Amino acid sequence: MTDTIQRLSKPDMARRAAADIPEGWYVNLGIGLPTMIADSIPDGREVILHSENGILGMGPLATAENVDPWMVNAGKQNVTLVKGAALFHHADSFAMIRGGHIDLCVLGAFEVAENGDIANWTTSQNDRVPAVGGAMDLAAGARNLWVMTTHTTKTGEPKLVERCTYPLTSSGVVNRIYTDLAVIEVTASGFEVIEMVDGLSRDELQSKTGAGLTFRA
Amino acid sequence: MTDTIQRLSKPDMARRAAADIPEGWYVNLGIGLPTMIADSIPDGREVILHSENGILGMGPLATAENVDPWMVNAGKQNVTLVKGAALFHHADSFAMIRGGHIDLCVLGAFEVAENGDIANWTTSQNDRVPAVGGAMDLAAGARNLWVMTTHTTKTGEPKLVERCTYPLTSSGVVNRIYTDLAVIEVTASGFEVIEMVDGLSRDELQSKTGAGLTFRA
Amino acid sequence: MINKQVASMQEAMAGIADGSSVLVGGFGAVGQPNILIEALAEHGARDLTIIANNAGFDPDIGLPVLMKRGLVRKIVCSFPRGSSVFDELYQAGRIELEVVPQGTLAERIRAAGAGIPAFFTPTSAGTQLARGKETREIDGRTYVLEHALPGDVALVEAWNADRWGNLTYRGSGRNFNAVMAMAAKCTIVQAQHIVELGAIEPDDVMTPSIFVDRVIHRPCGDPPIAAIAS
Amino acid sequence: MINKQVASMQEAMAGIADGSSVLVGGFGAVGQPNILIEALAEHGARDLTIIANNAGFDPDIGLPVLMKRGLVRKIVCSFPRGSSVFDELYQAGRIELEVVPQGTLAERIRAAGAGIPAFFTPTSAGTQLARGKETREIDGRTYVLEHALPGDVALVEAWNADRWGNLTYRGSGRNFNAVMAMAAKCTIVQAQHIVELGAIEPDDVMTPSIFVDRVIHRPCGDPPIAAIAS
Repeated sequence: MTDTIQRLSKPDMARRAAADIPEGWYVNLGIGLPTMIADSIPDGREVILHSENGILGMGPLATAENVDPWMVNAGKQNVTLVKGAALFHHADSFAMIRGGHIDLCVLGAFEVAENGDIANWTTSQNDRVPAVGGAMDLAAGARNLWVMTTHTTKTGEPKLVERCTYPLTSSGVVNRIYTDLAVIEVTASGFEVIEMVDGLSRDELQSKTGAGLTFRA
Repeated sequence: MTDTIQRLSKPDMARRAAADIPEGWYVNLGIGLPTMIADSIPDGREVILHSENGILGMGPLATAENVDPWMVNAGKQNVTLVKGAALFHHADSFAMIRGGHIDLCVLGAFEVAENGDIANWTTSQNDRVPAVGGAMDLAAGARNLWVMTTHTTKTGEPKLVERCTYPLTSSGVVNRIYTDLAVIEVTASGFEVIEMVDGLSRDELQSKTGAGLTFRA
Repeated sequence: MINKQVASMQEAMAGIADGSSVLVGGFGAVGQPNILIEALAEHGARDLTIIANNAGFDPDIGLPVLMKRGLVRKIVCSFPRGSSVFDELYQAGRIELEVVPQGTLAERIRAAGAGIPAFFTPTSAGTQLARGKETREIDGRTYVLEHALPGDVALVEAWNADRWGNLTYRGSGRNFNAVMAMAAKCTIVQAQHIVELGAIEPDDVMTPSIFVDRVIHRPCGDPPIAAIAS
Repeated sequence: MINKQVASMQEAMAGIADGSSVLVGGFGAVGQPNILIEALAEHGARDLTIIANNAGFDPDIGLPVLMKRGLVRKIVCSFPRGSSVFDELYQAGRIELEVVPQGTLAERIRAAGAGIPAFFTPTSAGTQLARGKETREIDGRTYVLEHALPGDVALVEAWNADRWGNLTYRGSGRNFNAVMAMAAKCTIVQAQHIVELGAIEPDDVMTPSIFVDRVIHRPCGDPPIAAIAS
């Protein structure tokens, strides 16, 4: 890795993904990194945020001044509501997800494969208690599934691979990946790079990726 | 048939059935004869009436003075609500029915068989458009299914039979039958008469019934 | 700014194609989207499959208007009685009918909206209406497999709507409307009132905006009084 | 006069037997029926199967209290993380775990309440969590057959309750509470407020009284603040 690569910060990744969300989309943001997208939606663009515990129309995190202890999101943070919000129960909430009504879900991932498979809920090496939450429902149900992740693991292993080695969350569902190095479409013929950070060569990106890349002209 | 039989009038049948409904039961009354039970619940006894189009806590039919044109029951009559009523949609309403939450449904019938089968939605001889409404859901879902019917057809044919000849609404579901002549339990061993009108002999009742009767001691 | 409100019936009906399946809300006279149904008749899409609880009543209101014009190939409903227009077409073999128990109809539509392609139900087991259907015994009881019933279009009547498409219904008008709104590719709402975003409290929303595509403001007043105590 | 309100926790817990399956509402700190859970621990029924989204958090609040006493044989949940009590029992092989995707959990419970014994869902198809389960291809997509998940008992936290058992929830507290209330033989509610019959408008009822068996008045105040913007 050369020093000239302008690796995106987490807020930059969030801004980059947020820029691509059209007005009017109903969006569920996974716990962790994807949650940062909420604060990066361009001003004046109406995007409606869904939380699987029964909220449509989530606003920013609550502050000490406006906190309602009875309002939490799926990450168990206290959130606000925007005008036009609606509250409902868990079965109705997952009807929205499973029924294909959520335009977009953005999730983190351990691995994404070139066939659109995603592994983001458990690692086989890991002896922690298995816990899935709403990840499988979201991955199977959202109309568009984007992944937001660092391009490689902390130890430099690629997270974009030919086939996932960790247990799958869902198969063939990822449309697009936002990493700290590139924006990549998952197409019928595999990973297609549509954007790279400044200073990064195609060869360098390929060397950090576990499957073949094509590049949009 | 002798002149001494005190055949019950329709309001009397309704009062007789109503007398047996315990306080606190959630009850769905089928269109037609069973609807009359609503006005016959003994004063002060709280019975909560369900209507499959999304009402729990129906009150009496509306009058010219209190009618709300936006409130109808399953028979498309304008009804009132009582204090404690709740409104909901059709899927939730039939969740209550199918899920076994309705304590009692009272339906009319063309035929009831000694094994608890009920036929009340279409007659094979009939060339009318087939129409089932909520009858099959109610018959399959209610915890208790009572039938309220004249003991015989207008032409004197028995409506209580060994096996239904008309297309079934549901099998093995009727618990009790209130006719203009008797109150009859449907038991594992068939029809058991628990009450008869004054002036009627066991033989006379048997002669008007298409299956064997036993009589509770 | 999101604004699902459309100004004209042409916009409301835009894109409804021949051969569409159309979910139509309402029960009795309450919650019938009659203005939308009549606009669909004007729009003229043919070969429609109508999914509704009834086949209409008055020959000049609602579904019978659509049927009289020969636009309906098939109707899926629980209680097709009381409609002389339907009766005549059906007896003449000019319209198909699928009779579905009312609760199964509601649940099949809800399943479509909830991403459930099929489910087992006790309703209709052992009856004529289960003929040809897969059955299964589960814990000693027989159940029938029923499939989701989605619509290309849903026509819905609501009381209040905001620009995002959050809805409330009045009285017993929630009925099939709130279920069908979930289950169509394009849900079109005829609303008595358009209210400001935020005027419907989050707890009071009966159909969240995510299920709604188009809203048209048609303050058409109360349904006729059906039957009252004599 | 119908009155589902009980005065004591003994009455609230009466009849809960060893081996019961218990649905426990709540998500995060909101809507957790902690007082009922602790009363169930006092009650002492053993060999319980707990069905809940989480396995609890703080060792001294809610489900961990029940687990510490050795009363829980098995937990069915979507996200059993963040509970040291559960972790220890699980690692020691002293509690069984069935992990269910959150939406499948909600839908299985709803199915139990709605009389649907089984349904097909796309969630978990092709994953570890579908192992050993029946699958079926419908219209070109693979679905997994899931079964209803009923409870002998449901423990629910509500905001308002009337003497019939009509309920409202506050904020995001509807979550699993409103679904679980439908799905148990005996639904027991801890209510912040008891209101007069009729005080909850028919349109505002979130859980209709038909689903509720017992209500106990326990005004326990707000949940702790979880996490706010820094």
